[in-house]
Amino acid sequence: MKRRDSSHQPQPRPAQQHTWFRETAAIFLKEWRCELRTRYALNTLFLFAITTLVVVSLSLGPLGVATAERTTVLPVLLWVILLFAVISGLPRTFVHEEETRTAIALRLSASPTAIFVGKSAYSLSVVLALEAVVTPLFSAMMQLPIANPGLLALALALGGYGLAVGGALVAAIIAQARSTGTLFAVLALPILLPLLVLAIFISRAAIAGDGAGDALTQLLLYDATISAAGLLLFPTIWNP
Amino acid sequence: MKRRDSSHQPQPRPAQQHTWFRETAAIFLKEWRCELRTRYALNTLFLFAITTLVVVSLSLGPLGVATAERTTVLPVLLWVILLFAVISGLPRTFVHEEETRTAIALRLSASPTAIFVGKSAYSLSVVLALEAVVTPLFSAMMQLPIANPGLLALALALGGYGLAVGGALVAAIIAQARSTGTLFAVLALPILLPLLVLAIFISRAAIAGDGAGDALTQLLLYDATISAAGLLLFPTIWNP
Amino acid sequence: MNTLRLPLAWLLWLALCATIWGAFFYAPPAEGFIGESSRILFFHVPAAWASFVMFFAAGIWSARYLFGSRQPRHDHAAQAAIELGLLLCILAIVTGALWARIMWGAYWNWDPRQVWITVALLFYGAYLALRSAVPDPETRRRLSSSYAVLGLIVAPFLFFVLPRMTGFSLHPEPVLNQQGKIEMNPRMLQVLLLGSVGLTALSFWIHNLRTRVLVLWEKREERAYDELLASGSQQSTGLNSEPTTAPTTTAPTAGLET
Amino acid sequence: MPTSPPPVESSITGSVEGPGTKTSSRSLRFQSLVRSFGRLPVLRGVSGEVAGGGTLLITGSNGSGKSTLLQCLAGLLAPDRGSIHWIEEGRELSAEERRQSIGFAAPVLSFYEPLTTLENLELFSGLRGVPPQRGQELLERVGLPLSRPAGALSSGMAQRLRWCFALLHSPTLLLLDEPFQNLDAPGRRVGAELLQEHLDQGGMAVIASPELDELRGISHHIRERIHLDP
Amino acid sequence: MPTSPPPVESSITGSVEGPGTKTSSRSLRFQSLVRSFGRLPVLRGVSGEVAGGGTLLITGSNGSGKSTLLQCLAGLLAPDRGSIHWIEEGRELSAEERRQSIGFAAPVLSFYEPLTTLENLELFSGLRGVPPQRGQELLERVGLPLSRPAGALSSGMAQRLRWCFALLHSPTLLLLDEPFQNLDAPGRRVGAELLQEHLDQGGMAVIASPELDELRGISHHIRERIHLDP
Ligand code: HEM
Ligand SMILES: Nc1ncnc2c1ncn2[C@@H]1O[C@H](COP(=O)(O)OP(=O)(O)OP(=O)(O)O)[C@@H](O)[C@H]1O
Ligand SMILES: Nc1ncnc2c1ncn2[C@@H]1O[C@H](COP(=O)(O)OP(=O)(O)OP(=O)(O)O)[C@@H](O)[C@H]1O
Ligand SMILES: [Mg+2]
Ligand SMILES: [Mg+2]
Repeated sequence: MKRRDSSHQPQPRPAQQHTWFRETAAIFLKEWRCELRTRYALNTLFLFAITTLVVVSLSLGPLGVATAERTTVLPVLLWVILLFAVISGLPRTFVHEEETRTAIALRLSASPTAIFVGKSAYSLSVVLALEAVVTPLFSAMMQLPIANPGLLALALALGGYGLAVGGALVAAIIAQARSTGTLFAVLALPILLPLLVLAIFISRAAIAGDGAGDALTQLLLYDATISAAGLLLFPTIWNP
Repeated sequence: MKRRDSSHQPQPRPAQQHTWFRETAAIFLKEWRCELRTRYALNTLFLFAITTLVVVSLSLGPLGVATAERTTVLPVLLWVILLFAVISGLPRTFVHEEETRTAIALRLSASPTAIFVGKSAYSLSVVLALEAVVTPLFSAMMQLPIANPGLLALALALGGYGLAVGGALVAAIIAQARSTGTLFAVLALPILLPLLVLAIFISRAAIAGDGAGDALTQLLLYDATISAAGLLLFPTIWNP
Repeated sequence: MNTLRLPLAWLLWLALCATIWGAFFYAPPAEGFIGESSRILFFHVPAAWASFVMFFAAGIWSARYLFGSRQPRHDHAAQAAIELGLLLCILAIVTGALWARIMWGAYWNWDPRQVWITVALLFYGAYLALRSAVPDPETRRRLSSSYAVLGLIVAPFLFFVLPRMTGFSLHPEPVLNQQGKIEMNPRMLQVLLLGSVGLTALSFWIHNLRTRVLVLWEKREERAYDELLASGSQQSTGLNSEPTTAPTTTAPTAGLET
Repeated sequence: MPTSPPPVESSITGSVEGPGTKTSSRSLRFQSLVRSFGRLPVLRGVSGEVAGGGTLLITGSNGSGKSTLLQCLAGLLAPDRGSIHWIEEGRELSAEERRQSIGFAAPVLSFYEPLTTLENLELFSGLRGVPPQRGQELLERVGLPLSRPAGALSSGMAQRLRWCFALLHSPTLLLLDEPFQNLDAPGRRVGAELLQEHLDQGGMAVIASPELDELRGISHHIRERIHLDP
Repeated sequence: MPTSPPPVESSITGSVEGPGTKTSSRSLRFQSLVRSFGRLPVLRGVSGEVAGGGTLLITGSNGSGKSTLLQCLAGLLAPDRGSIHWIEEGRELSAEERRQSIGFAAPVLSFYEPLTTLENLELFSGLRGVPPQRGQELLERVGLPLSRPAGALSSGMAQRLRWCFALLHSPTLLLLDEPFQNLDAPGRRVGAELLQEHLDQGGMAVIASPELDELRGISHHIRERIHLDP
């Protein structure tokens, strides 16, 4: 709605939905560029996946979990890993912009919506890449047969989406918390919690081979609401 | 040894061991002051810890794991949570200095040793605080009786010490690299992993109520060597 | 030294041939191992040992760089050693995995030995990741050397301490076990030692070559840099206001970036 | 550290028009802006006006609120009270339109250090829908290397990059906070030229600087001036 | 990015002595310093000298390497080649002693934003073993509020804080990179006074600035000058 009036403003500009997409793409590209500046950043991401995996599977593998426990415990660990990846990426999202004073240039140049969508898209791409690496390795390393791969993929996609968008929102909140100095962790908790519980539940169902039931629809609903909330709240958080 | 010659330099200065302690204390105080005003590290740390804690206990529940498995699985979960929480929060100690350009003033004003010790002390205090919050919660939520609390406390203390010091050292390294969020984990995890496993062993012994054996001495050894290495290496890492 | 080089090379070649021959014809198959599978021992163990030696040597070279006179070639040596160590480490893992397939039924079954050597692999893989993440050469040397020195502490833990104490392991006791007494068919032991020494020597030879290559690359860089210094006069500041001259001034600076 | 009690009344000598034709219908007017940080009053009813082709100078000692005022005008800070009217061809611009026609350069501005100068400008031109070669033109104009990481720039080079950022989308209002800091003589000259061109095209400029003599080279543009007392 | 072939020879008119007595035996001499960033040569054999009570000025266009040189002198950058000798009473100072007798102020310097000006200075005086009230004296001297967070300072106030940081431990060598940026007239005056006092006590100063006329107010101190060609 903000974007609408941008169409009839002084200097000539392309049609609005184009500008909207263009801005988002620019942000997305910027994030990746900054990340890939280190020559082997992708290898680093890969190493990251493996290392975390080894940590977990080592602490379970040789130290031993009965196969009976696997379907219960392993999905939890898988999602803990993903959550960890997202959260250790949080500072790069907004706090970094504030601290290195780049937020000002961004505020002046891009519309809040584009910023939010672009950044969420970036972390989504990272999470998905990570899932693509971690999950097969994980199931191979832990010798965890997956009864219903399709369902698992769906759970990963939806859960990853929720993590990315929710993470971006949490990052924005924390960036605020920086200035106000309050402990916002507790506030961010309800954003991530239901998501993870649902995702874990579905993953389990996928591994065990029984139906996910309405958890799937709930996860979908959650994703939708978190996206809406993000788009709605972010401008108010981002703008003075 | 660097400090020694500082005694006979132009302007008069107090005796050296005093200066050493004074500097360390100043750094430690500074860290806490800044942190308590921005609450950034605390936010991420507790966000991750609490979230995973609740997720784990919700999706495993006290009944999720067969009682036989609990002493095996639960300590692993506890330490994985602690490790990841620390890793997602700690790198700030040094990266932040470089990114906000305060490292220069620090380089000019303090001796490397003081900086390293001060910051490690700060990290240690944060880690211990985290453990103090997480562990009781965890054992309560998972209804995990602890046969030998003293030993568990010892494991937490020694393990936490290793996490803090090792983490600070690696943080100092990546602070000068183009540090992407993932690089820290990649460097730190392999170093912290032996620590983790030893700590898990001892925690298990504590929970089950049997002796820790030589794991304790090995953990001590590891802590000692890491500290020594830190004191030895940090000046070369910190100074150009 | 140069006069010795050729005979030494021949000696090494002979030793390696002898190992291969001995592995299959001289040493008897160890009892307690399925079929002839035990013969892989003579390649598996030396690889593992050599990789550890390489990692350790890398740590020492890095220490020499840091606490010595900061000569880049020491850092190059460390880098080469770690690259080589990683290669040998992978060899040990692969041979071990093949063996495990026969002995324990699966290529990968979270045996502590497997886990910890994998962690070692990750540790030194991270070393390369770190190198790639630091743009300024001087800083890169400093940081990566410090990390490699850290390896002096971590590697022994990963190779020797932890695999021994981390719970139950299928993996055989080391030749020199805790009691320090050698329990192994003397013929096997001879071949094993010969192989270990041979492979280690070979590794150092390759390492020497690799290091020299790295040093040469550095030299090439420096020559280009000195030419840059010499040819500086043609370049103007790149900070002048005339748009006409700007392109010519920015072009070379663009070339300078690495 | 403003301390003297009475609110400062701005001394405006009527809005002045520069050369150029399309300037007539463009003006920025802000009235009795009030902004305080916590319990520290910084802007206490500042008013001013500038029209197309004109330049408004804001002086005042350190901490008198120049940058704060500029940030309010740029929409980076919300004033506590007071109004800002920006009229183009008799129509008031929306906040979003303002954002897109403001060029802002200030000491607080900094860029993505891993990215090169050109990549930085390409990012912003991408965000603003400007053809990417515009960035390169500007860089060559101010004489910056294209492929130097922004984090590796010297202070004067960084200031040049700020100029490029401000002018990238050829804005109609230029907000310059200490535009010449860290610049050497050639740098000042380019800056003055760029400002001249901006004004000739009927753009408006608001320039803040603690001392007037910082602005040698462009002082002839200045017809209006607000002096902020701390 | 200076690139002209022959090492720039500094035009030193012999080391000059200021007033004061204990100056005689103090001198800083750096010879043919070389430093490059990656494959970008910045310093190509710069030499210079300054003695107690004397001031060495370093000029050069933006990007000519002034700040780089100062950072090498401050021990913040390791030069690729070349030597730096600092003699006190005929004895060469160790790296650690240098660190403790150098005062450094530069645009790259910044402080802990959550902490107030006073807390920042207290931190550094704590680190350097200076009585804490010294910080307060300096703040009042340059006219900064004591309890304002460093992150809330205006550009000129931040520059004042840099001066305080540099002078906190009354160093014997003062390295000032663009010391007067963003300062208003009173600020410049205080800066000039502080420099004067430093020199009168036999201290040495190295000052970098792209333009000489930035330094009005202290130019009379300058007897030696190095001009870096880019
Ligand atoms: C992927 C699987 C394996 C890995 C990663 C591995 C790794 C290693 C390593 C690192 C060493 C030398 C370090 C040390 O001696 O402590 C070693 C030695 C040895 N391995 Fe393995 N191994 C694997 C599988 C096996 C299997 C399946 C067997 C035979 C059943 C085996 C038999 C031995 C023996 C006899 C030694 C010599 C003991 C000594 O003197 O150290 N390994 N292995
Ligand atoms: N975020 C903030 N929080 C609190 N106070 C602030 C903040 N930003 C600025 N101030 C205060 O507002 C006053 C004006 O700041 P401003 O940056 O506008 O001054 P200025 O006129 O730009 O001074 P200078 O010439 O030094 O740039 C200063 O006293 C400053 O301390
Ligand atoms: N960390 C770095 N990496 C790469 N290049 C750098 C780095 N720091 C500085 N440079 C380059 O070195 C050159 C000199 O920088 P320096 O800051 O010394 O210039 P300066 O003389 O201080 O210029 P100014 O007057 O603008 O401050 C510049 O071209 C700059 O791009
Ligand atoms: Mg200002
Ligand atoms: Mg400079």
